[in-house]
Amino acid sequence: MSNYSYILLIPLLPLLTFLVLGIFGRKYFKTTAGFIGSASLLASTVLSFIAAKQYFFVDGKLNGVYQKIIAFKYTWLSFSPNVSIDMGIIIDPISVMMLIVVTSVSLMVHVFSLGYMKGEERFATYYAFLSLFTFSMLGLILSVNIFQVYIFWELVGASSFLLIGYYFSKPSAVAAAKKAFIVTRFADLGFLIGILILGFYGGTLDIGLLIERLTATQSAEFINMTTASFLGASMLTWGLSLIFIGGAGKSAMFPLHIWLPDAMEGPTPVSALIHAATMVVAGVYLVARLFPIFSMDPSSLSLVTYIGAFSAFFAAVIACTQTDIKRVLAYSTMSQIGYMMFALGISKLGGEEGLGYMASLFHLFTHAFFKSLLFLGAGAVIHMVHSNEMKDMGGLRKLMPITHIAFLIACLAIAGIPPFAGFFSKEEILTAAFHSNKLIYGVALFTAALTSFYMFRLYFSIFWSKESTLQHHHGEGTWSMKLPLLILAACAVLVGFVPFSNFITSDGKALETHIDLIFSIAPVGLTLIAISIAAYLYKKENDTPSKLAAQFGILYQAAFKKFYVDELYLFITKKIIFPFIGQPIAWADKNIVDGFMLLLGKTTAKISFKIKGIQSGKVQNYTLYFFGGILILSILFIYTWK
Amino acid sequence: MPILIVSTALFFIGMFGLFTRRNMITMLMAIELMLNSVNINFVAFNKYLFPDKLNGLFFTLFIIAIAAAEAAVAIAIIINLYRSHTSIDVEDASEMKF
Amino acid sequence: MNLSLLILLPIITAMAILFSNGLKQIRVIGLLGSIAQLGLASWLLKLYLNERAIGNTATYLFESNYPWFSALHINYHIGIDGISLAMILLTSLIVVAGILVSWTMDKLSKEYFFLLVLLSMGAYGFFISLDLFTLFFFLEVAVIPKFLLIGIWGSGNKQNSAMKLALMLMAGSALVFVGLMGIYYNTHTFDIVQITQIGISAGVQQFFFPFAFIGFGIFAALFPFHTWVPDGHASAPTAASMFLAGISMKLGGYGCLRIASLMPDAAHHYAWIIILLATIAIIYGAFATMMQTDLKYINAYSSISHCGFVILGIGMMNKTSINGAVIQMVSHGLMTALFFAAIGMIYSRTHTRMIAQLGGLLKAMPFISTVFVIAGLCSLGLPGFSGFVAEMTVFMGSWQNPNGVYRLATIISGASIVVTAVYILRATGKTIMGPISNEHALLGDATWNEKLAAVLLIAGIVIIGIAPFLLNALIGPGTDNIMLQVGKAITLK
Amino acid sequence: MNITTILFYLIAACILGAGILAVTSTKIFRAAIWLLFSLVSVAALYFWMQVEFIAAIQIVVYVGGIVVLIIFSIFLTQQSGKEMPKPTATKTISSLAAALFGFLFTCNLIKHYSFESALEKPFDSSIHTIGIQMLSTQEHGYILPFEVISMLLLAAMIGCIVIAMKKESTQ
Repeated sequence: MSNYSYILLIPLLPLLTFLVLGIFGRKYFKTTAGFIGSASLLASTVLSFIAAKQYFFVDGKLNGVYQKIIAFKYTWLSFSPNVSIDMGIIIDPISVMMLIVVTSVSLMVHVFSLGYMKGEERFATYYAFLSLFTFSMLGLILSVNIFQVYIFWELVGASSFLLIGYYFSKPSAVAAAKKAFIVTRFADLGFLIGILILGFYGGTLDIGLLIERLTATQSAEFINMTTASFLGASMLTWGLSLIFIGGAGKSAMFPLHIWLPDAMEGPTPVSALIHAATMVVAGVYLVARLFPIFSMDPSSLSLVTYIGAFSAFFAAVIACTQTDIKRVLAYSTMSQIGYMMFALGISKLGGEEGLGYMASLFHLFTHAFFKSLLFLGAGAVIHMVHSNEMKDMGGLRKLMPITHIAFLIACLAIAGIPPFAGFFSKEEILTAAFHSNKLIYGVALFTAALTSFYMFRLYFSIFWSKESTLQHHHGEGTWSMKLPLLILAACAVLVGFVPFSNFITSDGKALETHIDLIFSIAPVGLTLIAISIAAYLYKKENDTPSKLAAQFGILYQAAFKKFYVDELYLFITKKIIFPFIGQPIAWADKNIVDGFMLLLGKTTAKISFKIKGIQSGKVQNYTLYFFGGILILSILFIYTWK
Repeated sequence: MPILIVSTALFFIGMFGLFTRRNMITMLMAIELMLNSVNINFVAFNKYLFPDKLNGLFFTLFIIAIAAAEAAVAIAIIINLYRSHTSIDVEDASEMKF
Repeated sequence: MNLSLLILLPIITAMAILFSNGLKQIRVIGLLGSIAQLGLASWLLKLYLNERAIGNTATYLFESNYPWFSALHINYHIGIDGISLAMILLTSLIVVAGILVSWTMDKLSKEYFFLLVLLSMGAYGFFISLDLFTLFFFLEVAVIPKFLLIGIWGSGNKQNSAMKLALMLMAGSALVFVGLMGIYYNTHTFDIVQITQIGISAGVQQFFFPFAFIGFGIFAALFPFHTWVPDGHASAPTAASMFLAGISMKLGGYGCLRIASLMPDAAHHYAWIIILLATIAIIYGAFATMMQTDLKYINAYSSISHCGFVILGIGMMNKTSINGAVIQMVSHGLMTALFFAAIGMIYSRTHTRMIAQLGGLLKAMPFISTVFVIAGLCSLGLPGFSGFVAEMTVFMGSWQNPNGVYRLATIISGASIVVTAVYILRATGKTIMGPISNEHALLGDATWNEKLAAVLLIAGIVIIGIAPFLLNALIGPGTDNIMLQVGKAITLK
Repeated sequence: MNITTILFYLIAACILGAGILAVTSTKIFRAAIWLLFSLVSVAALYFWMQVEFIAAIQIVVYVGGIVVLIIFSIFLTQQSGKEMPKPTATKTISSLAAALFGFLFTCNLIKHYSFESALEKPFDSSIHTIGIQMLSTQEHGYILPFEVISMLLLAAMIGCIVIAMKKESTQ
């Protein structure tokens, strides 16, 4: 058991860069900020690779099961003797895998934005926020205590707010950043209450202890947690589903997905990092981290499955109609995350049924690479064309050869064509779905077809359709933009062959998986058909797509308008919360509560005026009052004092 | 015993006068009435209850003396008031209002 | 170390201010006095810590006791425990920041600084006094300067809001006085230590507790009596609103805590009202803030919502929640002081506090905008700042309360973190981000004194945010002592 | 129903009748005359009670002095002719009610305490005894009040002169 304390360095390096660039960025590191950021990231990537090698190959396995090693633990804030928030680092298959994913993708984004963000005057702050984000994401992965997860969860939300709102002078960017933070914040509320429930009933906040206590069916905590119920569902279901809502908010699942498309306002490398590989995946990671507890409670698992499946299907449908390439990619991310969620949802703990768990994490692993590649490619295209809309792009394959090839590889990977990474992970998910739940399998299949359709629709309309009308174009950007594309393209191809199943499984034991080709004919066949339809529609400039769209009529319009979900949210906030709750309360405060105080003041003034009337200066009144007084006193004394 | 009733009646007549009269002089008269009723009481008590001592009588004597002094001072004030207010109606002299 | 030094020093500074002339001299003396006070407070902290280190477990340390009016058993009994020390540190930090922020106050500067120091002296006295009468005395000393500060140097309809503030605070102290009399009548002593030993009978407690608690509640912006907060803060000058929100609300919170520990039975008996009012304050304050257009009103209403947490923590009557209440007092003090300082800086440059007219200040004044964002994020409850630590402790504490309805109250006050997020982002989005209007573009950034004040407060917030176990260790024994009485009460009932 | 009681009732009727008329008559001069008549009947009551000295004093001081003074002041303020304004209805009713209530209340009290008159002791109210007791210094002596009352009368006299005279000089 070699000492793993050097892992503490991995999150601390980005934090260090954040502090350095944040405080001194503007003055000293005006231009060199990029190199510092990328250098520190490079160091932490190397460290994480070393840690992965050491953990997976050297001493992670103990009689066949991967151990959870707590490298470092320190009580940060103790509420009561056994319930306390303590900061620590946990090394186990999922966290190491995520370490690799986050650090490498973040490195690629850092290198890419060297070229992409060259001209920006707040260059240093951009890198500061980027390293803050990486730090909080790494912290989230390595956390030992649920509250520690919550802490880094909030930090991730805040840094994504800062990054999305980077072009702060654009009001739309500010609104998008606000919306992102508020929606995720709303989900975090569910997460917080989930933690409180688990913490209170489980008696501790430490994840390891919680899993240990809540999975042993005869443990005291488990029994009183399942018996105590509120509005029908047991406390366990409440806790877990609330935590899932927290995760769903961050991973933009169905009800809370509205912030993801708007988050495209931020710079493209940011969306590549945040909305492709890291932040949106945090929800999946959270469910995976607490999976043993989730598996004890079938109802919350079914919630996960159905929300995942529905958002996968829902996003795929909308993606087919979007014209802004970044919005298309955003919805495709949402759909892929939906895949991962329902893969987790349908899986059980233990050997064979744990396939879903392994498949979803494998998909997470591969998806991170090719989705960030797609985003970076889109970034390069936008950098060239200076607009997001598909219409004014086309025929760029000659102008941007490398981006074109990389983009093609990524599209093939995401569509799930055999040699590429996407195929392997999607196959695993489809097999797992096939074994456990036929309905989900059908939906998954159809969404897979839709995915390949909209991906290739995007590909053809960018690189093929009409000849590019661009007069001046300044090449494909420096090597700093091309290099990450190439590396990621390579990963998108190779990563599929990584024997994922014998590293990460639901119970730590290696799992033998085999790709049976017969089973995979159906999905691959469907994807090929979808690709050919897309090619037919979009390869050459023709009006069939608009004709086709007209046929669908209202369905097309609805999908284009994102099924009016945004408008629904806006309606709720603008029409209901502000005028019907905010206004009356503000009014009530000014008039009723304040009014009451002023009323007090006024009444005292009025009373004092009345009393003044008595001093009317008329002698006779005084004598009358005088006599009245005598009379009362005498009656009083005589009758009471007898 | 009936004397007390007479004196109380006189007292309350004087008081009634004091309340209703708007003219200061008539108020003065009312006060005189009240003082007289008090004197009657003193004399009656002294005569019927404590004949051996003469306290009651002395009291009455002193009251009469004081009443005289008081009437004199009151009239001086009234005259002065009359000069400044040209009317001795009690309503007008209400500068001491709020 | 004699604690009266803590009161003597401000008096000396105040006198020195009176005898000096010219703004430069006055503000230098004021600054030196407050820095000396900060030094004294931190030295006191060092002494306190190694006193505790050598195992002196007396509840109150550095006690000194002089008979004041022996006939009425009133004696000048002072001493500190963990909680009051935390409050003293908070006050000294805010005082230094306040004096730094009002560096260019040229209108009647002598009186201005004199009143600021007097206010701080009242607060120091309040926190160290262990005799209810001295506590009340210093409470009164703190009220008068507030009225004058707002009335003379304020803005907007300052006379009206100063009057309202003074009257309501006076009503508060009157109620407190009735409560104290009740206690005195039953225990024939004003000394807190003796009162806890003698203990007050349950019936009397239940009668006098509402008076004292509501009295202090008015200071701590308890729900129905909070209306002085928005007007008072909005029309107060920057330093005064920093003191008002940072210190005077803490007097209320600290007072409520003392009263709850003196009359634990009644605290239990009335716990449900306290919690109900606190939850309303939290949610009501949050929603009301959402609708405000003036920066200072936003911060004032958000202080109501945050002080609601303090009272919620006290109402829940268990160790974690009272711990949370104290941390929330400290963190809210620092946070609102920082927020008001930032607003003051913006106001002194753009001369408008309406968020509609402000925009894109990040370009013109990066430092002030970052301070503004930090203050916003802290009040939002972002981890790494003190707001998070405080709110989470209060939530954990209030969740442990077995009563189901209280759990609902925790959920509702939990929902406030979302509403807080909405109004903070709305404010920051409008003022800091967005396109900058041309006349704001050429405004200058913070001067050295404003930078120092902001850095001081941010340091406080970040230290508590990153290393809460320090503050926890400091106030731990204090809350244990309170829990002792509360525990006794539960068994008693 | 011997002669003294009849006489007593007669005197009482005169006192009360004159009192009421003095208080309610509209012309001020007539009111003064009724007051005179009422004071005289009070003196008669004293005579009936055989306290001649007091009766004499009453006539001399009250009737001779105070009423004359009042009439004198009426003339000074040329009031006699004018009709005095009728008091407002509310005031009369309320003060009438107050007076009646007071009267009934006190009568109730009187009935309550039965005053048994100790007739057996001789009642010697001759001037001789009054004179001796007025100036004696032993027990029951009234020398001190006598001196004080003289001081008071002196002060009253000076006061009146000052008030009345000051006006003259400034006019």
